[in-house]
Formats: sequence, structure tokens, C-alpha cells
Amino acid sequence: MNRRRAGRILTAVLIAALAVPLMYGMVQLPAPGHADAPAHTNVSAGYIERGAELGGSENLVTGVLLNFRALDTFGEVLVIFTAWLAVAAVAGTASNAERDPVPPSPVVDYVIRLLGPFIAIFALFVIVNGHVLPGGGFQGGVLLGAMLILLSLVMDAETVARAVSARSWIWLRATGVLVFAMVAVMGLPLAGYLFGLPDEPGLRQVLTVALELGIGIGGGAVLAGLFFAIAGADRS
Amino acid sequence: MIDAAHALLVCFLVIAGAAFFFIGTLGLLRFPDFYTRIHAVTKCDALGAGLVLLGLAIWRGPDGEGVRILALIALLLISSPTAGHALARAAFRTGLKPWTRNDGERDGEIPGDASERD
Amino acid sequence: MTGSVTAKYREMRVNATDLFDLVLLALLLTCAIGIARLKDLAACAILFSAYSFILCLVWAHRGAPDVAMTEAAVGAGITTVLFLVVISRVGRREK
Amino acid sequence: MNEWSLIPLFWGTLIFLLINAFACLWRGLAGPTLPDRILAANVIGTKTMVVLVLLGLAREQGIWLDVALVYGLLSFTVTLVAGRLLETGRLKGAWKQ
Repeated sequence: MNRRRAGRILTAVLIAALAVPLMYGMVQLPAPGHADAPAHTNVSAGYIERGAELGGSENLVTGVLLNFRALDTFGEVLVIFTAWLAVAAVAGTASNAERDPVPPSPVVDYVIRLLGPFIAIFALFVIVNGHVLPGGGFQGGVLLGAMLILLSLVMDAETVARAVSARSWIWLRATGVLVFAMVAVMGLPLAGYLFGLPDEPGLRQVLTVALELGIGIGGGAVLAGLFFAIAGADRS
Repeated sequence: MIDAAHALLVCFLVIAGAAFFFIGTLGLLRFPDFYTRIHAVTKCDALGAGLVLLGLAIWRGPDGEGVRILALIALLLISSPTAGHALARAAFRTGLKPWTRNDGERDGEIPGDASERD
Repeated sequence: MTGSVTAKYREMRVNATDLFDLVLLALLLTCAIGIARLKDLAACAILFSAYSFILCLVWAHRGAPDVAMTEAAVGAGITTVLFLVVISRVGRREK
Repeated sequence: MNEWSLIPLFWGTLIFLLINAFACLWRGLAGPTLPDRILAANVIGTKTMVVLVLLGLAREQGIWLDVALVYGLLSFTVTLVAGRLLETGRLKGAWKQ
């Protein structure tokens, strides 16, 4: 009991001792958004000036993600695909194997079937406009995944299996990785280095949108696949 | 003159929406059990958000942003009641007992507390 | 004399932006500490989605709509759904 | 002129809504049953969505409306999935509060 109390006091003292220098540092930071802050005077000025031209997209974030740091983004796409592979290896890929005892509410059923196409259209809008507006592949992909999860709440497994076979699901989930790898290799002849985008603006735009679409469809299918794999796993 | 009327209308709509939000919050905090709370909250939220967004859409006029706000209103008016319905149905099916007048007379006990099925 | 007093008063008056920041931070802190003290994992997951919604407001306010959208989509939406479905498999109680 | 004069109203409304969300958070943290907490999170989601729209219009950032649409769709998804998991009895658990 006494040792526990001493440990608590020690923790509090340590946290306080850590907090003092951190607060001291916080006070000396420049105000957020201040023009003279080091973050805004050194490298980011160059990005803001020439990023839209070099990166090939109006939205600088997308340009940085898909061009300057393409290898990093490729790693992210690989990570979520690997996550699905791991979950599927542990939990199996059977989706909604047992029928739920409670039928879904007819209201929810109707509304989800009504909203589904609109969610899909909005997701495509977010994906395709990723180089102009906020958003892009991942965000639109999450919307697609949310739509698939919502549909899986009201549809039975047989209908889904008839629409998309298990083999096509795997290919859909690999779309992101495959498209990204293809564009990366295409950089070799077109731009001279891996992950390079060509200089010609039209072709570059097409490749950017293709990348976003690949990430979006692959990401959505992977997220929905995670949900199906965990929800449909045997409870043993 | 039209501008003043326009501004007054937007003002009225936004303040009315905020008032509905406040009533919904009061209901969420003060009502005795889940069903009465969801009754207060879903109505007041849909109405409050709808009125505020309608005021903003009128303020923007029919440009791209106004149309997006209208889409948001449509989404809200469809999704908010559906979510409330699904939640209330789920609670009822899992055996959450509604509050009755007798429950209030036992002092110091929150009615929803004892009724969650194990 | 009076002019300087009113100028000082204007300086002291809390800016709407600052007030907004303060309320947001108070909300975030309350939410985080409350989640840390809860023992019911499903409730933690649900409140974590509320936390993400508030955090998304912070990102938007700081001028990063891309991050805000990611936070709303991934942090508040998909992560909560995955948490909930995992909790439905492994049990709700914190060990 | 007219547009300029309404901005303070927007700021006031959004701070008022945030304080309301604070009150709802109390229900989320204290609420005796899980449906109460889901309801509180749903309400906080709606309020913050309206706050985001107001903030975007007050700061003339119309593109934030897309973020608000994503908000609305995903808070809807979370509520429906949580409700369905509750309904099918998978989220029950021998646990009160």
C-alpha cells in the first residue's frame, strides 16, 4: 500500500518535472500561423511557390502525398492491405456466415438502400476531385467502405456473394497496391526514375486521378473486408 | 430594405435553430430514461440543425455553397430520424425497460440503470 | 485618456477565436480524461468517436481541411466501427 | 454590408453550440446505459457538424462543406452499426455502466 502511494507521488513529481520544460518551450514558440515562424520561412515557402507546378495538382497536400512522398504513400497502401491479409489469415474470410436472428428494421433497410448510391457518388466525387479540393483517395475510400458496411447491415450474404465473388473481392482489395506499383514502374520510362510522374500536364493529371482511384477503391474494399472478416468470424 | 428583411430572416432562423438545440440538450440532460431522452433529442436536433442550415442556405443564396448546404439538410433530415429509430429499436429489443411513473417514486435511483439486461 | 482606456478594453476583450479555442480544448480534455476513466470498452469506443469529431473541428480551425476530413472519415467513422465489431467479439469489459 | 454584419451572430451561435455539446458530453460520460452514450455521441456529431458549417462560412472557407458532408455520413454509419450490433445481441456483455 505504502509502495503504491510512493509510486503515485513519484509519477506526479516526474510528470510535473516534465511539464515545466515543455511549458517553457511552448511559451517561446511563435504564434500559430505567424509569418515569421521558421516553418514558414524555410522550406515550405518553396513548396508553396512551386509545389503546384512540380507536384501536378492544385491541392498541395495531394501533390506532396502522391508525388514528393510517393514512396511513403505506397507504404501506407501496403500497410492497410497487409492488415487485411493478417486479419483474414487469423479470422477467415467468411462474411456473415451465420444468419442474424433479428431481421433488420424495414426503415433502416429502405433508407440505406436509398442513400447507398448517393454515398457512392459522393465518394467518387471526393476521390476524383482530390487534386483540387480537400480529400482524395483515402477519404473517398473510407466513404466507399462505409457504404459497403452499411449495405452489409441490411443485405444477406448470398446477395453480396452473387454480386461480387470472393476472387473478385481479393482483386478489388489489391487494386490500390497494384495501381500504385504500376504507376511507379511507369515512372521509369516516362520520367526517368521510380515513382516519377511525367512532365506533360495532361498525362500527369490522368496518372494522378488513376492513383487516387486505385487507392480509393482498394482502401474501401480493404476496410469493408476488415469489417466482414471480423464480424463474420466463428465465435469459438 | 430587402437586405434588412433578408438579414432579419436569417437571424431569426439561426437563433430559432440554436434555441431548438438548447431544448434538445436540456432534454438529454434532464429526462429520466433513454426513450424520453431520444424523443427529445432527435426531434430537436433535426429541427435545430435544419433551421440553422436553412438560414445559412438563404444567406448564401443559390450558388455552389448554398446547394451543398441544401444537400446537407437533405442528408440530415433523412439520417437523423433513421439513426434515432435504429437506436430506439435496438434498445427496446435488448430489453431496456421504459420508465414509468412508479419508478420516479423510488428516490435516488436512475430508472435506466437497473434495467440493462446482462 | 478615454481613448486609451477603450483601446485597452478592446485589447482585453476575449476574441471570438480565442474563446472558440478555449471551449474546444476544454471539450477535448474532458472527453479524453473521461474516456481514460471509463471501464466499459464499448462506451470508450463510442466516446472516442465524439472525441474525433471535436478534434476534426480543431484541424479545420487550424486551416487543414485535408487532415480534418481524414480525421472525420478514419478517426471518427471507420476506426469506431472496427473497434465496436472487435469488442463485440472479445467482450466489453476491461480486464 | 449585409453579409459582414451577420458574422458575429455566426460566431456567437457556434460557441453556444459548442457549450451545448459540452453539456451533451456529460451525458455521454455519465449516461447509465450504452444507448445513452451512443445517443450523446450522435448529438455531439450533429452539433459539431453545424459548428463546422458555421465556422466555414464565417471564415469564408466554403470547401469545408465537403468535410461536413463526410461528417454527417460517417456519424450516421457509426450509429447504425452500433445499433445493429446492440440489436443482434453481440454487444451485450455482462457489464453494467
